Amino acid sequence: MKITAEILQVLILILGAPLVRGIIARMKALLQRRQGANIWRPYAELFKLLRKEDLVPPTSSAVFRLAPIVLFGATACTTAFVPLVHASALLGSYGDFFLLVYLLALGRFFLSLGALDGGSAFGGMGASREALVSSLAEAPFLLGLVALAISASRTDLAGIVAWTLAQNIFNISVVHILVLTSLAMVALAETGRMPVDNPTTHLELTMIHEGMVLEYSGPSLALIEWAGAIKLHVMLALLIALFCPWGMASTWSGLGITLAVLLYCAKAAALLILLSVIESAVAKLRMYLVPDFLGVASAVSALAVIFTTWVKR
Amino acid sequence: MLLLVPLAIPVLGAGLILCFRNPRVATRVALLLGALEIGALGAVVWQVHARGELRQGLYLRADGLSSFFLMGIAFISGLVLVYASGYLRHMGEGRFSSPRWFYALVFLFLFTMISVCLSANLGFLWIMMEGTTLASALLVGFYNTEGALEAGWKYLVVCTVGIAFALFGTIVLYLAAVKAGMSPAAALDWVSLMDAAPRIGLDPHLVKLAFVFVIVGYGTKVGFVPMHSWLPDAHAEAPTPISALLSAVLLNCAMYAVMRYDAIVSRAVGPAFSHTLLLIFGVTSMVVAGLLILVQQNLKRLMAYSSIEHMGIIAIGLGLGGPLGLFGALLHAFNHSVAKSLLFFGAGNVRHHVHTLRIDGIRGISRSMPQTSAALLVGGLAIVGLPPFSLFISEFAILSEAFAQARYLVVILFLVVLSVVFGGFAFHFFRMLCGEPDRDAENSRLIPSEYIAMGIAGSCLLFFGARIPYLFGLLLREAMAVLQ
Amino acid sequence: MGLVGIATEKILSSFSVFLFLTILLLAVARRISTCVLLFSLQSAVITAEVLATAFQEKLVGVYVVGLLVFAIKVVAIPRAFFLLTKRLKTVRDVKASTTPTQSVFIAVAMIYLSYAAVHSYGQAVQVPDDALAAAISLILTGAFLMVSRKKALMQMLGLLVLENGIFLAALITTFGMPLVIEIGIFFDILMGLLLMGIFTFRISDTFEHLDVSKLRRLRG
Amino acid sequence: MSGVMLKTAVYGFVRLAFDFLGGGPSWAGYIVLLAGAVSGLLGVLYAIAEHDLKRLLAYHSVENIGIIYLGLGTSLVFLAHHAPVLAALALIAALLHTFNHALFKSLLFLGAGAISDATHTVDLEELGGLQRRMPITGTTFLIGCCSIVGLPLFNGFISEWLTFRSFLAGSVLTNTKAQIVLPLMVGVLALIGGLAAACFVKVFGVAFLGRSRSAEAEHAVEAPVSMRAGMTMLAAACLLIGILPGILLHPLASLGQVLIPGGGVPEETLIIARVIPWIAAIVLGTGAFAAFLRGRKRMTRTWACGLPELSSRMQYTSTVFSKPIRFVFAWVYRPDRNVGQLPADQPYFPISISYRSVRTTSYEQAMYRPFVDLIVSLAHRLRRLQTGNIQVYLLYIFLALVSLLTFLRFQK
Repeated sequence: MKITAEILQVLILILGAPLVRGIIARMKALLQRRQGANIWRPYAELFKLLRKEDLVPPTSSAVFRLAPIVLFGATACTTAFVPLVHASALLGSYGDFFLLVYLLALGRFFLSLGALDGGSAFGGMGASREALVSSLAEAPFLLGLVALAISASRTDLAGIVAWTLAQNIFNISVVHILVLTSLAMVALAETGRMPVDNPTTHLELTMIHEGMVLEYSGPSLALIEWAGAIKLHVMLALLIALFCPWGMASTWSGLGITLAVLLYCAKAAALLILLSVIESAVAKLRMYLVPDFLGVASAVSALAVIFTTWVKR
Repeated sequence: MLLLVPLAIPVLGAGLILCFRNPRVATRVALLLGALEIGALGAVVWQVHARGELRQGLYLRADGLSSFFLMGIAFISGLVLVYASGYLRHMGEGRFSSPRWFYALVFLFLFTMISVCLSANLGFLWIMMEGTTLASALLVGFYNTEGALEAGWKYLVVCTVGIAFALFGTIVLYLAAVKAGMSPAAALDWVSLMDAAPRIGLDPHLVKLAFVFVIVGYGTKVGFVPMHSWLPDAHAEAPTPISALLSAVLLNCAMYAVMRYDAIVSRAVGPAFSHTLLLIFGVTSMVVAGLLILVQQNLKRLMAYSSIEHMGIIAIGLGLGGPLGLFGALLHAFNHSVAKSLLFFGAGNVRHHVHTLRIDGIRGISRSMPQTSAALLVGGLAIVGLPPFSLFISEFAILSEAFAQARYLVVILFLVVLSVVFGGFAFHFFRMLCGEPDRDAENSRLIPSEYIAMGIAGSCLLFFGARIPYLFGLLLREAMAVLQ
Repeated sequence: MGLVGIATEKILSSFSVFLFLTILLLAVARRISTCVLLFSLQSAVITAEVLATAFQEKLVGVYVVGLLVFAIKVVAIPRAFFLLTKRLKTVRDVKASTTPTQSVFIAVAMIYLSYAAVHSYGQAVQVPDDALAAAISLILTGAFLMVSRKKALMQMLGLLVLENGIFLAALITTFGMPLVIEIGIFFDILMGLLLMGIFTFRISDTFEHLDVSKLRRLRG
Repeated sequence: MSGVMLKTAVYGFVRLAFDFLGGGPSWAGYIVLLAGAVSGLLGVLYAIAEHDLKRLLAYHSVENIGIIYLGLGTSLVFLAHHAPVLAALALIAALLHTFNHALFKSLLFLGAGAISDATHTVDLEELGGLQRRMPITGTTFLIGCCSIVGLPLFNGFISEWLTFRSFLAGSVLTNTKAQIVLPLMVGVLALIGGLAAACFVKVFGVAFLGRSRSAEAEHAVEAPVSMRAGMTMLAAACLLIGILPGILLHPLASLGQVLIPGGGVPEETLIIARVIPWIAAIVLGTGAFAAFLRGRKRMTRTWACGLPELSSRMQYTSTVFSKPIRFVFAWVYRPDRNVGQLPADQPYFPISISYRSVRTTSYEQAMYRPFVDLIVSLAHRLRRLQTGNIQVYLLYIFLALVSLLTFLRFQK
């Protein structure tokens, strides 16, 4: 039962990822007083892309085709770390957050290479900007998780979640508030959402992620889009698991897990609504204000780490 | 009687060599005598090891400390004689400047240095120490060029003045001993002085006064800053084998004298006073010489300053005291002499083939003279104290003793100077070894004697860095036992 | 106590004055030959003190030392110096870097310093103040001559004066070291002077002067 | 050379710190940590700004020695606070990183050598598109890049992960300073890692991918067999350690036990050895699945926004790529920029514009230069003391004597 539940978590994260995108798109449309597309549309798009042929620039090398595969593999692998319906995960007891963050980095590294391999100006532009954002985002990401790990005295994500579960909701310390703030900021940056990056733009002055994938088409683009969606979903699930895990199944009974899945869906929906509101309400930051944004996140994370020494014991 | 043999061989040998006008024969005889001398010294060392002490009359005695230094003398002088046998092929025949005169003076020089280590009496020690100056002054001025004469004169005058102060210090110590009731014969004998020092109540003022004069006096010969001024001149202008002997043996002998006095004074008035002075001189020498290394333009002067720096290191080891400091100081004395001989041998080869010792005139010798460059590189890496060479171990021992005693100022200065010296050596050696040779340098071929001398020295450095041979360790421990 | 006894007393107690006198004269002397003469005189005074000590303490070894001092320092060395100056044909001037007035003042200051030093150590040693002060001021003067006189010969002479001081100090504090050691020391000094002589010859051959302050090729 | 030299330095340091001194006070550990952090950050920042491949790699050596020193410093701190197991963990991390660094840095330098042989330049601005010309060199170089960046499945990650974990373990100490400082180092190392990733995206992307920027790069030929064999072996070693770290961690753990008594085998080494193969399996599995999903490919020219043809001059160059990061960290680089325009009096119709940006290597200027200048000027001043005048020398001796006598006088 345990293994089934854990595989279920992975499947939810991977297969549910496009839905997350669909929901956000729909929510934003509603907020903008538009009808908006069906929330299942991303699935249709994926299928459409997967059935097309792959267009490859003649000047590119094997890396161009390899990059989406590695990106997808690495991103999919991170889903095995995140507890969703129960405080455990496929690689829960071993896989710690350093691995998670670095697996994301692995994917990003290859995606950037693929972008450069396209040989056009846009790919380089996107890769260069992505390099800036991601290199600055890694520190607050890890520091925030470190603060949580110290509070929980555990290093694996499942353990941290289990510890949080055991706490009363009103016992949550200032550390959690700080970390929540910084991780939310990091999540926005990592997944390329507003105000760091605008996922819907194709204006060369502003695009980051879109610049990188501009040369991709067909199945490769599908993999990239899917991986992006999975990443977004993982970050969402991570935020939920770390800061609002209550309601997760405590046993392996089918009922408990079903309930937990439903509860997760509710929490995710709430978070998605919040995200849509944020995306609609804020303007994109100027490129060179992004380091300040992430600097604030780093400072908050560092503060959280320092606070752990007072809160603990 | 055994003690007389190593003293008799060089004196008689010096006379013998002068009888042979043919340079090749003189060289052969010198090598033979050198081998005999090394054998005699080996026998002495072995007997001391077996019996603990050897004595001969009132004035000669050998114990663990002497035999440790005698071993160093034997090793280095052997290397130097081998190297010199090839080196002198470039030397012409002139009045007082022919190979036979060279060897005769070298043996006299050796005689005085061996006597220093074998003397039982502080007065005799002084006489022989002055003898080293006299015997080597002519060697320093051997080439009879303007520079050599200038260096020789300065060497002679500065060292004689310095050592006159040591005589005064000896007299003051003698006075203190006599006043405390020792017989005139015993009052200069350092074993009886060391035995008596804690008991009979030597006047502490006089003892301290004596040590001040002695450390200034013998410190002049050791090359402590600010009495070091003769050292770079003499090392740079002397024939290269002599530079090696001066740096590797003479300085150690002077240090040996300082050690003896330090041991006596430490017993009489406690170690704080003499150790403080040693530390002051050691650190000053290290810092000043280390800085001066950076701005040298002459290869041999560079090495001379490096010798001053290393004497400073040894003095710091002595000044720190403690088993580790003492161990480091003694080991470093030996290691430094090996490394410095190797470097001087390399410098000698460079001089012969590039015809200059100016560092900016030496370019790209790694192409034109690869073996010599290898020797210089090994010597350079060793002398700056990099692992896996033996100097690393001894510097390390001294440094860890300083750490253990929480003398952080010494530690910091030590480390800073080491890195400055490293920078200096790297800078100079890089410029010499790399780059294009200026013109088509002569095709340099090493002759076997040079190979042998440099090879032995280099492998010794590496070998001692890996592990200290058992027998050597035993001798080292016996030497330490004498001082503690 | 006969006449000789009284003489020894007198010598030991008051001959130091002569030593001070030679010091002052050495400071103002302009010619090398005068300096050598003064050194010879100084050594003669010291010989007298040695012999007096030997008589007083009845030490045979010290007599021998006294004779050696006389033979070497009063006769042999000055003689050698005269020969040297003749052979070298150098200018006879000492070439001081201080004026005579300055030199005298410095010499007086040194004598004062010696007395000051003796006062801080005199009690410990229990010897006549004057003699010890004279010994120390000889050492200082020797040093001063070496630093301030530019001629190679004068440096040798300064060294000898310095050595005289050390010798005198040893004599009055400890009645000299054991004989063998004393002889060894004399031998060393002789050899040292011989070597310095050789060097002065070579220097004057090569450089055609004897001004050591001009030997400044090696520096830095 | 770089790898071996650094190994010697680290060897010396380890001998010093652990063998001889047996740890030492905790402030020593903090100093080492600080040194590691500073050299790591500066190394990687200077590397990013560099477009000479060999110099860039050399700066990365500085960065990596910084990472190693972070591990060593942590180990010293643990040792000072009597936590031998954790000290062993950090030490193992540092040692492993030393070893790894030797591997991947040799690989990268070999690659740089191959590039230099093939194109006669190591200037990134002249390269490009080499992956198609030199596939073996490119692939192995890519593995080297991934390793040095510390991506999972490559060996650099293992040691960085261990270092991260030892920082994190700092929180269990009872000392507040260590509790704060060590976990914060996670941020430093993460920043270093992120910047390194950015840097090697640039290196590989600009040198091997896209279009060739010069004729030499256009006609480059693959490196000779011997070189390829060497690079392949090194790359294989990087991958092997990256995927099966256990083979190296077990011997290292026993070495740690020798250096730190009571160290034992930290459980983290066991964890990473067990989990990494699983990760590799999953990544490869999903990657294979993804590759299976994908169908035919077709070569087609990239749309050039209506222009007739894309040219290599439109690509991002190395300098432009690093521009954002250089902009953000301008306070580190202190660039000296000047823009020249011809003719100067007609700003709107320039004939030519020249742009020059020089990084005035600020850490050399700010940290080393004054120090070196001070030392050298001191040395020159000291040199003047050696006047050559023997009378002055004698005076020195007398002065030394007099000052010692004065010292003696006032000593009691």
